[in-house]
Amino acid sequence: MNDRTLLAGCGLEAGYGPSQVLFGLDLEIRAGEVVTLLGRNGMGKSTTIKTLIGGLPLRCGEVRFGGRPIHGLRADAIARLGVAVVPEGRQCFPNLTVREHLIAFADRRNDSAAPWTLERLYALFPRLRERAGHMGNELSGGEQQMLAIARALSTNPRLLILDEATEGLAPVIREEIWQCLAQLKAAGQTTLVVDKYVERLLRLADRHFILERGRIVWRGSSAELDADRALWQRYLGV
Amino acid sequence: MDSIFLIEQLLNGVGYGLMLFLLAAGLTLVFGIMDTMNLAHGSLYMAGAYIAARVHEASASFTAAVAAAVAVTVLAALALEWAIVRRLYARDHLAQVIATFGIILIADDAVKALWGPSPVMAAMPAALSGPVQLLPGLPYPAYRLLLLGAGLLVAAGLYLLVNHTRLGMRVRAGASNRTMASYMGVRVGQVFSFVFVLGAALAAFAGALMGPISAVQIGMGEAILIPALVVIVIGGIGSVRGAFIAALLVGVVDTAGRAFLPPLLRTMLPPALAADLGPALAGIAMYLLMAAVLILKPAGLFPARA
Amino acid sequence: AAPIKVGMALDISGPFATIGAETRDGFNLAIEKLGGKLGGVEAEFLQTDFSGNPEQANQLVSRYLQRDKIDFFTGPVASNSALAVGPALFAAKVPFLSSNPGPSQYAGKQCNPYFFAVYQNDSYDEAAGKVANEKGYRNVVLIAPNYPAGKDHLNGFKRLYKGEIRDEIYTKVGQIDYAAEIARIRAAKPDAVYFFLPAAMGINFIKQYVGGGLKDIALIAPAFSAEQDTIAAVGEPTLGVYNTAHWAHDLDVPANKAFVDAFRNKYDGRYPTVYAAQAYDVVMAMDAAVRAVGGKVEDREAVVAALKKADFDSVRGRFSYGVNNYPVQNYYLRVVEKGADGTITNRLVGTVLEKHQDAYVGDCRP
Amino acid sequence: MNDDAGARLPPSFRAAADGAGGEDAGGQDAARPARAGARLLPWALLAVLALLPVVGSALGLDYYVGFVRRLLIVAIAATSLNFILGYGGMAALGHAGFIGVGAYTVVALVDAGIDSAWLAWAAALLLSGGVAAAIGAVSLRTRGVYFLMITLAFAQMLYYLAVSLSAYGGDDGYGLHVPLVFGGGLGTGHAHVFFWVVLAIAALVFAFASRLAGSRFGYALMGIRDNETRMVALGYPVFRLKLVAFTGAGALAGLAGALLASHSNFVSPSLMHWTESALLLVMVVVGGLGRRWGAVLGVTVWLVLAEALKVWTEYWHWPLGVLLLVVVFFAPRGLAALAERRRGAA
Amino acid sequence: MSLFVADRLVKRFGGLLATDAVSLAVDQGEVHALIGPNGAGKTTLVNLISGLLPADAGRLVLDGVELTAMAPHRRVQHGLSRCFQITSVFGGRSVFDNLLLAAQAHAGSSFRFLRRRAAETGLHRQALELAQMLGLEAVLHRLAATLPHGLQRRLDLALALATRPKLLLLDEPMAGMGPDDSQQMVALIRRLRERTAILLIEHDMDAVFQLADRISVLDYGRVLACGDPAWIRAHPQVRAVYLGTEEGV
Ligand SMILES: Nc1ncnc2c1ncn2[C@@H]1O[C@H](COP(=O)(O)OP(=O)(O)OP(=O)(O)O)[C@@H](O)[C@H]1O
Ligand SMILES: Nc1ncnc2c1ncn2[C@@H]1O[C@H](COP(=O)(O)OP(=O)(O)OP(=O)(O)O)[C@@H](O)[C@H]1O
Ligand SMILES: [Mg+2]
Ligand SMILES: [Mg+2]
Repeated sequence: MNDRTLLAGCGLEAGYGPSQVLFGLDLEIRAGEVVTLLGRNGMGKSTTIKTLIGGLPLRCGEVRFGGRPIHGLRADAIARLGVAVVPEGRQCFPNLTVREHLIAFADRRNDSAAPWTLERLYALFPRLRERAGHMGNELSGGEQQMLAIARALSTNPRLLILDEATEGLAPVIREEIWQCLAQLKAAGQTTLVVDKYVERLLRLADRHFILERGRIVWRGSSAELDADRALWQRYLGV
Repeated sequence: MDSIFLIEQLLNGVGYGLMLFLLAAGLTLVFGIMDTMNLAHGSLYMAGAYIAARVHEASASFTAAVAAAVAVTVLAALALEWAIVRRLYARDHLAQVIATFGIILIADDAVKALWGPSPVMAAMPAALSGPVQLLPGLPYPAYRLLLLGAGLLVAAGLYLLVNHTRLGMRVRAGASNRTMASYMGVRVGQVFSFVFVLGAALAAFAGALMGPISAVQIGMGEAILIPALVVIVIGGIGSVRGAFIAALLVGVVDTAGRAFLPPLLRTMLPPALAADLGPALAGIAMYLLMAAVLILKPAGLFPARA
Repeated sequence: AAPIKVGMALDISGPFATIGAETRDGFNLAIEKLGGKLGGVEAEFLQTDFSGNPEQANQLVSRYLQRDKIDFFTGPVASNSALAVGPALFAAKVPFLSSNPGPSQYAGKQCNPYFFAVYQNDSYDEAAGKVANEKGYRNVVLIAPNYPAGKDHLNGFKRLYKGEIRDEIYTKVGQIDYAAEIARIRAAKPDAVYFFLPAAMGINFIKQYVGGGLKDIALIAPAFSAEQDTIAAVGEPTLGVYNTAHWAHDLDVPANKAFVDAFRNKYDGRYPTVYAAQAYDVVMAMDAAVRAVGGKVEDREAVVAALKKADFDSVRGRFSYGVNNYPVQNYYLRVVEKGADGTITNRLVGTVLEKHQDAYVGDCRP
Repeated sequence: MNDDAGARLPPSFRAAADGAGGEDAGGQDAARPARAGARLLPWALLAVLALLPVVGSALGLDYYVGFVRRLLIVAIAATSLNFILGYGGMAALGHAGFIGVGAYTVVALVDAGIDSAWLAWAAALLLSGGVAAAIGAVSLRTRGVYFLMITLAFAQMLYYLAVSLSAYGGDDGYGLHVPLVFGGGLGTGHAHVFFWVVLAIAALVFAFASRLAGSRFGYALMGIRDNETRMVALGYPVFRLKLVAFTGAGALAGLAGALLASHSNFVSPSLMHWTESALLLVMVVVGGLGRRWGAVLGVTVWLVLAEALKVWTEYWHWPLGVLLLVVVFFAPRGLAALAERRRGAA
Repeated sequence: MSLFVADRLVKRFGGLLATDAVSLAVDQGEVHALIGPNGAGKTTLVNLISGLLPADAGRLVLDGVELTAMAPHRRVQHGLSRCFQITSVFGGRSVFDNLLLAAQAHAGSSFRFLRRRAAETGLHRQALELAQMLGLEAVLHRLAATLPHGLQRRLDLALALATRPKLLLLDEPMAGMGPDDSQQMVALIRRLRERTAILLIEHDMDAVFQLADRISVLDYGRVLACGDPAWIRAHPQVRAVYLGTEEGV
């Protein structure tokens, strides 16, 4: 383990009821890095994220964040340490307005010099400014996705986790998100990304993990991944 | 019918409306905002009334009585929340109805064992027991002015808390999606406990204030439950503003029905029919209003979520 | 021999819980005094909570009849419960000594030899009507809940009242707020207000009436709305309320003195209500009847005949029954006052109606 | 409303409905032979009940015969509520209103001098069905708690109507002094015969409800409960399906009301007080929502307990309260589900 | 003559004009794709067509039948069917039960009270056929909620197909699918076009350009452009508001 390691999961085992989904999974994310978690549908990417952020109890293994064990903590405590997630399926609050989504949880959990403020978030997603007074469930699918990303950013997290965050977004917006992530990375934001646009992720991310049936079957840098197209065929279905 | 009478009845309607809002305020918070169906609201209201009545009698200070009622009820609510209610947040409304109905059954028997089956005396603070002259020829009970003020104050406070504080937003977030709220760092459990206890405090406050103008007895909580729910539902579940407007609407409609309908019908219909119909219609005015609103707007006047 | 079984309907929960509790206390005092016997014969007193609900009353009475095979029945607080259970009791020839309600139906067309009342519902109101005349109230406003009993009571008042009825207000059953009605009363400017609002409704009304500044308009009520239970719950605002009843705790009758003393002794000093007095009386009436038939309660005809004589020391003094088994008795005026010791209670003012018989007896063809 | 509306059920009652999923999923299309015995048990019990009047009166237990008769009548009403709530997801808090309509139909007919039981019951069925159809037609536009409250509103209107109906005694109620006749010299006055008639009607209603749950109609209704928007998108006439179910349930409740009128020979508005609707709801949930025998079991447990406790103590409410808490926390799918699990384990 | 025509549909949400006089036609056997920026009004349009939302103005005609004033379920009976942007199946039931329910919807009356559905072999056969067509036989007895995402979407599609639609509305069918699942879905939709015309909303441009015969682009509730894929791909305004410069487009 590196002293720059921000998040480390070690020997993670978890599942739903009788069915086990993760089988001794190891991964670590270093501060300032962008890391991806890749794999086919149903391989356990979202489950891994849930176990990391306290949404699903660990059956075995441990999770450390900034060096301290967090696998005993509740999800809200982990979140307050500076982990923010854009979950699968957006999960916007139907009874909060767009603006309320962005101020209710706003915080400064990292020490960024240029923290995300309401204004900056609106600047990132002008659509949201137009819809500021709308309720979460009055938004289009893509608008909800933008809102979920903005909501996560509003906490100024130390670790940002995006689970299929570009899902349902128009290609232009998707591209904007990538560029935004690149800027964030430049500003030192640590990020864990799950997404299906592997090609695009190569440019953005530093390292990649490939997940197959609850185990990490490959790990390496973008260059290594780019070089080994057989991997793509075998594990990513491309 | 002179204008003073009209003004007086309008005032009565508004006053009754504010009283209804006061009764419904705690429930608005717990049921409307936190989405937890709490029939035991009535029991907390009863507890507030009983404690206030007893403390007032013993201490002769109405302020102390109200404070004690709120304080003791808050303690009881903490225990209730810890033992039972917190296990209900994640359940569906039906389970909440059944469990809190069970609490009512237990609470009623407990109060009976503690204070007997007879109504107890809740005296009015002497200073407020008479009328004040609002306009020439229009006396108005001083104590009702206090209720009116309390209703307004609670309404404003609740509105600000729910709609304009981060706490209010977090409560709403937790109510609609507990998991996601906790992913955002909200201590949902604590926030909910706090809100439940606040709701209980409001219930006790209402009970303590209502005691001097109503019967403090077992079952008094159940009697206010339906009007309180009617107000919340007409307003649109989850909307403080809706509940407030609905309370005034119900108050005015109900009062108008009682004040003007029977005389009006007497001028239009044969006396026997008018005598039967007038009070009957006035009696169901509240329900007619609710049915009419829901037929036109199936989610109440101001649905909190589209 | 098997003990005599008395089925008692209590209404110690539900809307009439207070009256139910008073009734129970009256029963228990009498039972204690009689050493648990009736006419010297071993007796069993079954007490069940009817919750003031006629449907439940109906079920529980069939249990008394079919399972427990009772010999006497007494109880329920409200007329509707009495009407619900009457037919079954009459069919089974079980004497039904009402401890409170005296519905007009059983006084008139549906009168039955097995039903014994302690008063007729409207007689209180008739007496109140007469009081209003005597006090010189030229116009009044009447107020009652919108159900048949409410209308009956107001009609009873109107029967003897000679002045003008300024307004007749019917309120919702179980109403909390009376501001609109009070404003109507204020606008009508009557000399007096006659109100029949039982239980919580009466408590709410009086509190708000006085708070609304109408203290100067006299309040008259049947005793139900100004009894000790109401006084205890309302306090000072009841002061000065005139009310009528067939009994008062300061009624100068030896049996009554003994009863009131015993009651205050047993129940930490509180004054008994008319409900407790009635309940006590009813048990005493049973006791006398059982003694008269020598314990042979199976002979129901004889029991009924004995009951009809009303040959016992009633706390109301001597009275007789009309053909409908409704008492022919005095009705009194009482007023709520603060006693020398500071307790608020009713004081007997005088007799309003002497040897009064109800208005329905003519319809009774026994 | 947006695209994900399809994923949203009326949220308030979702979990309860899910709770019900167990049986109908398990009771899927093919019967499991091992369970056949267990399936027949309730029917066998009903058959044995037919002996009760004879045995009961021989042992001097007439009262309990009457008690069971009332239990069966209440179970009919509860079964109808269970159908719309458990299978249809419609939480109605106005069922006592329909019971009242049925009871007052009998009153009106008797008052007019008509004493045929069949006629009176058929009229009760039709009239309460009609009232339910009218109420349903406006109420079913709402969901969840709103539906709960609007049905309550209509039931309260019926209640206050009955209270001020002086022709039928208003709040005092109406005593039915002549029994209804079946023909052949028999009538509701014959305790045994009336018991058997009630038993037969109850058995028919239970059988009907149980058949209904496995029919196209039943499945469509459960589909609506689970995902209404999807059902619309499949082309189901959702509103009409719900209305028919609601009407049928109202009619059956009315029938129960009519039987209850003859059972106690007395009808009063207290029959339709909102607390009666609430109790019915409580009994159904205690028994097991959407379970074939849930309503019957709930009614039995509740009534027997209340009956026993009332004899025993003045403070008879709180143990029932404790029972409710126990059910909610330890048997969230109702006692019927608990019983099934026991049997499954055994 | 087009199979389906939407004529100047309008929908407002308060002050927001979500659908601004949109006209659209779909021909027999055509896959007509609908694309546009987020919040452009695509889902709203589908909701208007399917009747989930009432239109403020405009007309709808399917195969000569006027749908405009029809209740949503009647539109389905006249040959309109849809899938949802978020998968909408009966999660607590088995796949087979889901299919039976869909088959029953098409088989006519649901007002059958006494006959056991278990005995209706016709329904079972139809359900099995559907399962085969969409490759769901292997998971027939699993609870729908426990299926992997791709299979759930397929089940969703099966439900929509059970009603034998003339026009099928698909709102982002590839959402949440990995590349291989997406390819399978593309193949499936291609097969379906023989049975029904399709109006397809999708942000996955690979899929759109593989499938669409015609593309309409929506922006701020209006039709910005409508034409064949090649033309749309080159359309400067479409590139500006929607496609961007992302490669692969
Ligand atoms: N709540 C749940 N209950 C039961 N099983 C679940 C649940 N959520 C996921 N699973 C199962 O766990 C496995 C892993 O799911 P997970 O969502 O983690 O996969 P994923 O890699 O994120 O896939 P996708 O690309 O579809 O999002 C799958 O087989 C899925 O069916
Ligand atoms: N119920 C509603 N109330 C108010 N506004 C709404 C409602 N539903 C949708 N909108 C608004 O209407 C616009 C169109 O939404 P729609 O869902 O049709 O977009 P879309 O084209 O499907 O977008 P996406 O590709 O992101 O799913 C959006 O701006 C949205 O905010
Ligand atoms: Mg995932
Ligand atoms: Mg969309």
